[in-house]
Amino acid sequence: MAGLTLASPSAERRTYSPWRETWRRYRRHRPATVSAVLLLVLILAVVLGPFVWRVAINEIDITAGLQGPSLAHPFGTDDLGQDILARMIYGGRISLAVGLAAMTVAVIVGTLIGALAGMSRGALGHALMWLTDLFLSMPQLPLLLLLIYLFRDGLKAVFGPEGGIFILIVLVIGGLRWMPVACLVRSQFLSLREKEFVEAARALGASPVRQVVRHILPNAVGPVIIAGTIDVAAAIIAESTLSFLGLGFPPDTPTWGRLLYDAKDFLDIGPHWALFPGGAIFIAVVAINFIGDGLRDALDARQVI
Amino acid sequence: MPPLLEIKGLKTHFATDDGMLQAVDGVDLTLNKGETLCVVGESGCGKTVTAMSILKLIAMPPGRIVQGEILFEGRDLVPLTSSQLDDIRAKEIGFIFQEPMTSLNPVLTVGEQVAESLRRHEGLSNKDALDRTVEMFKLVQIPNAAGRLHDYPHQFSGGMRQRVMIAMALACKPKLVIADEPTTALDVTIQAQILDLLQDMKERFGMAVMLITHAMGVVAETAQRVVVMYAGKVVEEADVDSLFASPGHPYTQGLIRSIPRIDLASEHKTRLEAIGGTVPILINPAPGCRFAPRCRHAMQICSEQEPVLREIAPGHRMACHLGAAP
Amino acid sequence: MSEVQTSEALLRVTNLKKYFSVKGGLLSRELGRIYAVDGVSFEVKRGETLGLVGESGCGKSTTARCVLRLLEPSAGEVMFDGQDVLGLSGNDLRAMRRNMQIVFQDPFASLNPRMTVGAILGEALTIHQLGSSASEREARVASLLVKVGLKAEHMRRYPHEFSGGQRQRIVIARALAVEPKFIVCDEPVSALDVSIQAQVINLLEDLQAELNLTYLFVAHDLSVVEHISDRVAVMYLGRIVELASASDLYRNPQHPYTQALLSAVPVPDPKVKRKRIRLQGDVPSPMNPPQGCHFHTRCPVAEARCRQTAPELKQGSDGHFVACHLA
Amino acid sequence: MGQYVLRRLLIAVPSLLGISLVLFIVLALAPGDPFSELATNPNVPPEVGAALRAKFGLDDPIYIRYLRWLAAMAQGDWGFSFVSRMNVDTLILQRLPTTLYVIGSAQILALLVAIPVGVFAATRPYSIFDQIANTLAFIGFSLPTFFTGLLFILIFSVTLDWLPFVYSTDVKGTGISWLFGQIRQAIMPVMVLGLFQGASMTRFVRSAMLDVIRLDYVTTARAKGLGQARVIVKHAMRNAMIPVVTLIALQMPAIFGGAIVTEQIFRIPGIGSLLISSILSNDTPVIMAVTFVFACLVVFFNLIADVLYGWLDPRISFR
Amino acid sequence: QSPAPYKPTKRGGGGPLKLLWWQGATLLNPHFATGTKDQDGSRLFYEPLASWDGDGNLNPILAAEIPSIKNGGLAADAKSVTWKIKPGVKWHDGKPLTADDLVFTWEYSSDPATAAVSKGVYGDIKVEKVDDLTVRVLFKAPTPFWANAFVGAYGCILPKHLFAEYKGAKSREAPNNLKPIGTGPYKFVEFKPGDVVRGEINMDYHMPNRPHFDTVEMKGGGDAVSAARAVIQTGEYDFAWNMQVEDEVLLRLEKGGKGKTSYAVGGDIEFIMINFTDPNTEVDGERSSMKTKHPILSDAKVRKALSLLVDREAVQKVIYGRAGRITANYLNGPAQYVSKNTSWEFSIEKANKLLDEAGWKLGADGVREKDGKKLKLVYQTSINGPRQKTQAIVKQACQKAGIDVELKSVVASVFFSSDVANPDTYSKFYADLEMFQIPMTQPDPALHMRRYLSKNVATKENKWQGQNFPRWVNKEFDAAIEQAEGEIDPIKRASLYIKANDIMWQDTMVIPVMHRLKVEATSNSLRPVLSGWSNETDNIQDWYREATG
Ligand SMILES: Nc1ncnc2c1ncn2[C@@H]1O[C@H](COP(=O)(O)OP(=O)(O)OP(=O)(O)O)[C@@H](O)[C@H]1O
Ligand SMILES: Nc1ncnc2c1ncn2[C@@H]1O[C@H](COP(=O)(O)OP(=O)(O)OP(=O)(O)O)[C@@H](O)[C@H]1O
Ligand SMILES: [Mg+2]
Ligand SMILES: [Mg+2]
Repeated sequence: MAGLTLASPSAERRTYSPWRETWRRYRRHRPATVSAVLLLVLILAVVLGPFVWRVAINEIDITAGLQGPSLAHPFGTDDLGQDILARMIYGGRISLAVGLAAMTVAVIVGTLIGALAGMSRGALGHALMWLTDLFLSMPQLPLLLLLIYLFRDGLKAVFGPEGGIFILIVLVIGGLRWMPVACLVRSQFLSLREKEFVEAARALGASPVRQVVRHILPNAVGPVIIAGTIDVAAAIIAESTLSFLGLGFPPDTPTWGRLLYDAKDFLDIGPHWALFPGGAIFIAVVAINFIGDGLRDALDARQVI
Repeated sequence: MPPLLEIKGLKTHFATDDGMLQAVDGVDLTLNKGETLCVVGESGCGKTVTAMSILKLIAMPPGRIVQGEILFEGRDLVPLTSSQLDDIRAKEIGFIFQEPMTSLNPVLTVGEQVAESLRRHEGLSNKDALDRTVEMFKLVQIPNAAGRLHDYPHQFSGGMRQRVMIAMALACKPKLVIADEPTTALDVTIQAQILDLLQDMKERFGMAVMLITHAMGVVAETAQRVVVMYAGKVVEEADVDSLFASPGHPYTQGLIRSIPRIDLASEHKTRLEAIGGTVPILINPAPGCRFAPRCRHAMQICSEQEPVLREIAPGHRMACHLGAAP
Repeated sequence: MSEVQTSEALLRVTNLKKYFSVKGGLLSRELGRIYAVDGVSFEVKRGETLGLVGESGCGKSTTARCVLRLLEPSAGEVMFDGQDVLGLSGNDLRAMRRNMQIVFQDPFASLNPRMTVGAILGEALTIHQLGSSASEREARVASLLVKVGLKAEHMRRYPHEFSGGQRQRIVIARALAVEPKFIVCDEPVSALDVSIQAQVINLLEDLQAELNLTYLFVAHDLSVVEHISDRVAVMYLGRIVELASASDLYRNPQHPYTQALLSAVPVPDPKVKRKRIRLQGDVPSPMNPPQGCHFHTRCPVAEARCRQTAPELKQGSDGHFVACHLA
Repeated sequence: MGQYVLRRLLIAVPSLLGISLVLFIVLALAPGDPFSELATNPNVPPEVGAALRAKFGLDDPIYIRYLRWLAAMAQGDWGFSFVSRMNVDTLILQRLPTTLYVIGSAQILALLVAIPVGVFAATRPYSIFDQIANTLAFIGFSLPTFFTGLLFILIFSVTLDWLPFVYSTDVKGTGISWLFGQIRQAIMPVMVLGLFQGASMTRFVRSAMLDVIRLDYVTTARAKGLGQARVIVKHAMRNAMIPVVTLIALQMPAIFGGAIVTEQIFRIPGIGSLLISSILSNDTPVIMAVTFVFACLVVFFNLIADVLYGWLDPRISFR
Repeated sequence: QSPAPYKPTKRGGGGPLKLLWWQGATLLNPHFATGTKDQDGSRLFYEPLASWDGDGNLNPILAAEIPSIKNGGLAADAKSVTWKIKPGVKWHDGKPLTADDLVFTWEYSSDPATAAVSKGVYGDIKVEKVDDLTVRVLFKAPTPFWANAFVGAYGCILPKHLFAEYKGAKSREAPNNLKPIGTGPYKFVEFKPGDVVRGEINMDYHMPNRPHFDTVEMKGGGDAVSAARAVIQTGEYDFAWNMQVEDEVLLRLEKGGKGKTSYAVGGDIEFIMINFTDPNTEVDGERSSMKTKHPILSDAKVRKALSLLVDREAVQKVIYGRAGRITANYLNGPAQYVSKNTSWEFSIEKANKLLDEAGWKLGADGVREKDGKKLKLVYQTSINGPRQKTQAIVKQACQKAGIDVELKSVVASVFFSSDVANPDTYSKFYADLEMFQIPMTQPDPALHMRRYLSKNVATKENKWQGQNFPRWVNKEFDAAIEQAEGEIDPIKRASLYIKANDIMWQDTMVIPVMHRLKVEATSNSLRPVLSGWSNETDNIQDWYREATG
């Protein structure tokens, strides 16, 4: 009707949805792609490992203590002769689950608080930002130590020795890491809510919930995902540091950090004992960080919005 | 006497994720001493890249001058290294950028930003350089010049910032000033001030000006000669009067006719003549004339063979198959 | 001001004010105010296009947003189709929104990059429950796209796959989706290239004719405003200084600011040599606008009284309003 | 400027109050008994522990204890260590300089590594150097400090026998040899902390530089013929430092966390190791004071960051 | 164990002595010392009248001689002891040491307001001055073990002229709490709580040719393994305290050759305690109440079976090594008190048999059950590497015998705390089994054994301050102990304690696991004088360095 025929957009070039576009860009980040595969392998190993490697994690054989890698014990044994591979498979589930769950907690809490602060213009927003600042200045490691000290037994009573401490560690690590996410989400919200497409939705009569859910959140997830990956890595390190300071999982729960802690005195006698869990932590953390880096490139706001 | 600046067959390409982007793909132009040359064209057609290529100010990588010569006073600048070019930058060729907001360093005082170039090229002491800066500020009509020396860019309005930019570009009295859309970001009343000022300066210093713009109005008011670019190529070149009087290329014609004209306001309103379609993407462009898909007069040959610049009248050149001898 | 009112006015804005407070310091005290819109009155008649021009920061967009209640005005009255817009809330406001839509300047920021064109257009229909079924809504979206010169299959594409001009068409389609009577166009072509600009202007004109739309057309480019508008209002620093029919205004500008503005517009014809009125200095900050007539600091003909009292917007001959002591 | 700092300090007060309240409550709820060590000793009659509990008012309600703490704090009384039976402030003041020395040196090392490497990498994005620096940075902050600490000890102390791994407060000798001793014993902890910090900082610097380098004013500077080095140092770096300062300030709590671990490993008599030992011996007043000092330090460094920010960026006015 | 004779022929000249304590001293008043680390630090400066040597004999320090019946020091009725002080001893500030200082020390410590940790030692006695260099300690009842006050760790004497004003409630304000002035071989130089204690040679020391070292430094912090490394592997330090480290690690470190480990035998016992009351039933707000009986463990057969399931050999081999001796006795020293009537064994078969006899039948899931109840036990201990490993070893054997053991480990500071509000303390014992170590702080069994008297049961009533955590009541045992405590004849007294120990063994009321030795790391050239009956620094004046390491 406008009396015009237009060439179809962007000629014949095949283009994709923003997410596929992101994936396409992500795949070009070599280390990130390799890391994603590595992490997947790690996850598969700890999930499926027990079906393949059927050695009990607490089978003591003191005659076979501190043996290096062999066919019977591919990762060697610890001083009680327990199979390190089996323990690592078991502990890896916990370590990785801690990372993922703590990240989930941090992201959910952070997004909620950030979104609330970003959408409200009044006292609530100020109060939430003050709270965020307060938590940012909180000395975290000491608090982490104290909280775990404080609540572990109560939760243990309710959820069992492993479940309780898992929930606690996840909540505490996640609960002390939401602030960056909240800041990020808030600043995203502050800028996005003034964006013209949000204003257009408002002009169309979209409710605030709709504006947030359909327009603001989907555009804010990119940075949140990146922050989330960093949180996974940080939580894994935090858990191992806690174990290292003797305050993590119960001694008979062989998380990677715990294994490392147990092995630290045997570094020069049985280096394999520390090397494998240490290496696993390292690989997981590097991989996750690289994935975050790849996502950052792929989701770079400048290129999408 | 050789022209001040002569660009021959310049090709500047950018490596992008999707392939080679041929931002500038064969640009020829000449600029004589003391002349004002306007470069017009749509956004993204390569005006800035052409200008930046002269002093190798494009990001390299991803950018690369693939081919061509840039003769400044007969000397080819293309093979020079960045540090060799440093002696020409600002000293021989001054630059004024499009966005006065972002083109000044926000954390340095404006005085320092002008003075550092004087210290570098004129070997002045700090004090002398600042004195000269005050002079320049007065020249570009910054009120209370001496007092504002130690102010930061954010304390200036857009128009004042552009004056600082002009002072900076002219500080070393270059032979050529390249002004890349110096008024696009400004309001009309301020735009008029800045254009007047530029004209003023040009006359005072007797330098040549290469003015990049996309506003035909600005071209008509300031240029002596005009180069029209489309999709990385020069499509037409003429002196300003003949270009407006008899635009040859269909793109130039469309460009002139698609703008509403205020001076004709009293006459009955006509429908604007729009150029349909959109600007082509410069990665692996289709063969033939790049304007062909949007051209009203497109012929078979247009999508097969690339037209070359040819003279259609003295001093008027154009790249179009239309009216060319078969 | 009573003369301004006519029965055919679709929109009437009276003495609209919008201040932004600048906060800072401990306990975020109010440090100052930006007088973005400082008492603006105008009306838009059914089926006409009112142009609103002025320099950057003079309050054009703020006025437009206040009219749509995308911003809450600090004072004033906005009547749309006999209804007090500022008094509405909840569902009434939503219903009102069906009648008024907006097209923004930046086609790249106006479309949610994570929604397909179909979803963007469909959302408007969903919110106002237009179209009973999904397939019906899809059909409507398709026809909207065709109406603005795109193709139905573009529905499944994402905004980043379109050029600026095409995006602006999608934005217009979105505004049209709810079948409004009135569209605010906030610099709809400023971000577009000249060649594309004409396409969009033509489209807007065609749509107006076909759908009997009313436009408030905001721009800083006088030639564009002159081209598209029936009447034009000139704003300076939060106030309207002159309002007249387009041809009248260009032929016979009364306010010194309008005169300077017009003379500053470059004309794309080297043969036309005009005398330019050069304005001195910059626009003052809206944080502390000058006393009296806001323009007196730059006015070539200012007198003492201009510094003291602000001139009223007074009607001259046949609907030509000027706010100047000297006019 | 002075007013600005004052205002920032005033804003910090409610935050610190909030933090102290949270910490106090957590501590009050924490299990354990500061006099537990007495309990294991059959020689010590249980009444002694009970008498001490009563003496230190451990059986009062929380809010009374908090108010008492607050009142004492306001008068400059940091409390009394149950375990050392001495004033907490003496205890902390003895150790604070060491912590600041180690953290400070580590931070300087981190900056010395991060700024040149980050800047250089950013000027040549995706070059070999950039990729190597990037990969190393990733590895650097993916290795937990406790692990690197142990490795360093094994390599440099045990195997090579180059460096001592027990940090001694007073180093023998005078003049140069004293200085040498101080530096020698700080090398490992400072490296562990500094490289960990430096790794993430390198990433900050690099990305901030990348953001700045493509800005228009850098092109302007190049158009002035100033030369690459000058353009980078004078025009790009200062602007790139602006976001980096904020990011480093945000990292402060993590830096102190890392310091706790390193102090523990290398027996550095800083407030971090004091914290761990007081947590283990349930010395509540000391835990409270040390965590609070950490919070104050974080707030203080944030303040410094704010001031720095304002100094780097003239657009921020100290109004 | 007999120490080499002291070789140095002159005072000083030994250079610095560098000691590494992985827990640094936090205070330097011996009467406030919360742990041996503090006692060790104070002991560099303060001295008692006498200290214990490796064989459990007294060794005079400030005493002119050790009281005996022969020299008239010991009263025949065992109700008093008279100490003679070495003449001419001077405090570090030059003031002479007199009987007044001893009397004051007693007053100071026994004042409840002082809240001294040594109150247990001085609270029930009286000290009177006989003359300037003689004091008499008076007991309420005949006391066969008279060498408690003024001996060993709590025996350190404070200078009256510096502490007189700071007795009782004001005790915490004494400036000399942090700047000790004693009579010891080293004079105070510097103290940083938890970090370092530094001293320099006392040139006026009252023993000839002593001390050997010019300065002493006691550095604190870190962990045991790295402390061992610093002494044995890198030689940065001369001596490290209390190497609670797997023996394997120590053996490996010793290959480095710069140092070695030394051991001192005392009476410390690592054992598993059995709960005789029911931890899962609450009576009057108290679990493990005396009104209940443990549903499983009150059966002696089950207790015997458990004892059979503790693979002590494995525990020693993998965990304690040279630092532990397998034992079936609760009382392990001094030699005259050690029972030879007991034995231990590890046998899953026998345990199975006993359990079968007790009526616990193997269930389908491999766990025994009786009357529909599973044989499931909670086994708690403090968090500590060797303990968790022991737990793992015991748990595995129990599993093989059809006992389901749930391991629980509690942070040490909670486990050993006297916090009434906390359910996880060892004195509450809300578990079926718990394992820890009881140190024997003096070479006399009285304190060690009387814990298990019926009257010492830990209950809610006494705020769990009773020391009989198993809530074990045995008339025969009570009688034996009570008789022993009034017995002056050492031979008869010893046989009564052996009898008491045997009763404990027969009833399997505790399961002794390991008789633990003190383990220290020393550089090759250092000649420390160590004793299992005293703290590491109790004989510091006799330490020296052999010229050729
Ligand atoms: N650093 C770069 N990397 C990749 N592509 C680039 C780069 N710089 C410019 N280009 C591309 O080169 C083309 C020409 O850009 P140029 O800036 O010269 O256009 P222009 O004519 O100056 O447009 P405008 O009027 O918008 O300033 C554009 O398509 C642009 O996207
Ligand atoms: N949300 C806001 N908070 C504070 N000040 C604002 C806000 N929005 C606009 N302003 C100020 O109000 C004044 C008018 O702004 P407005 O956007 O209406 O101008 P405009 O005429 O549309 O300018 P332009 O041509 O640049 O779009 C400006 O000085 C602007 O800085
Ligand atoms: Mg450009
Ligand atoms: Mg606007």
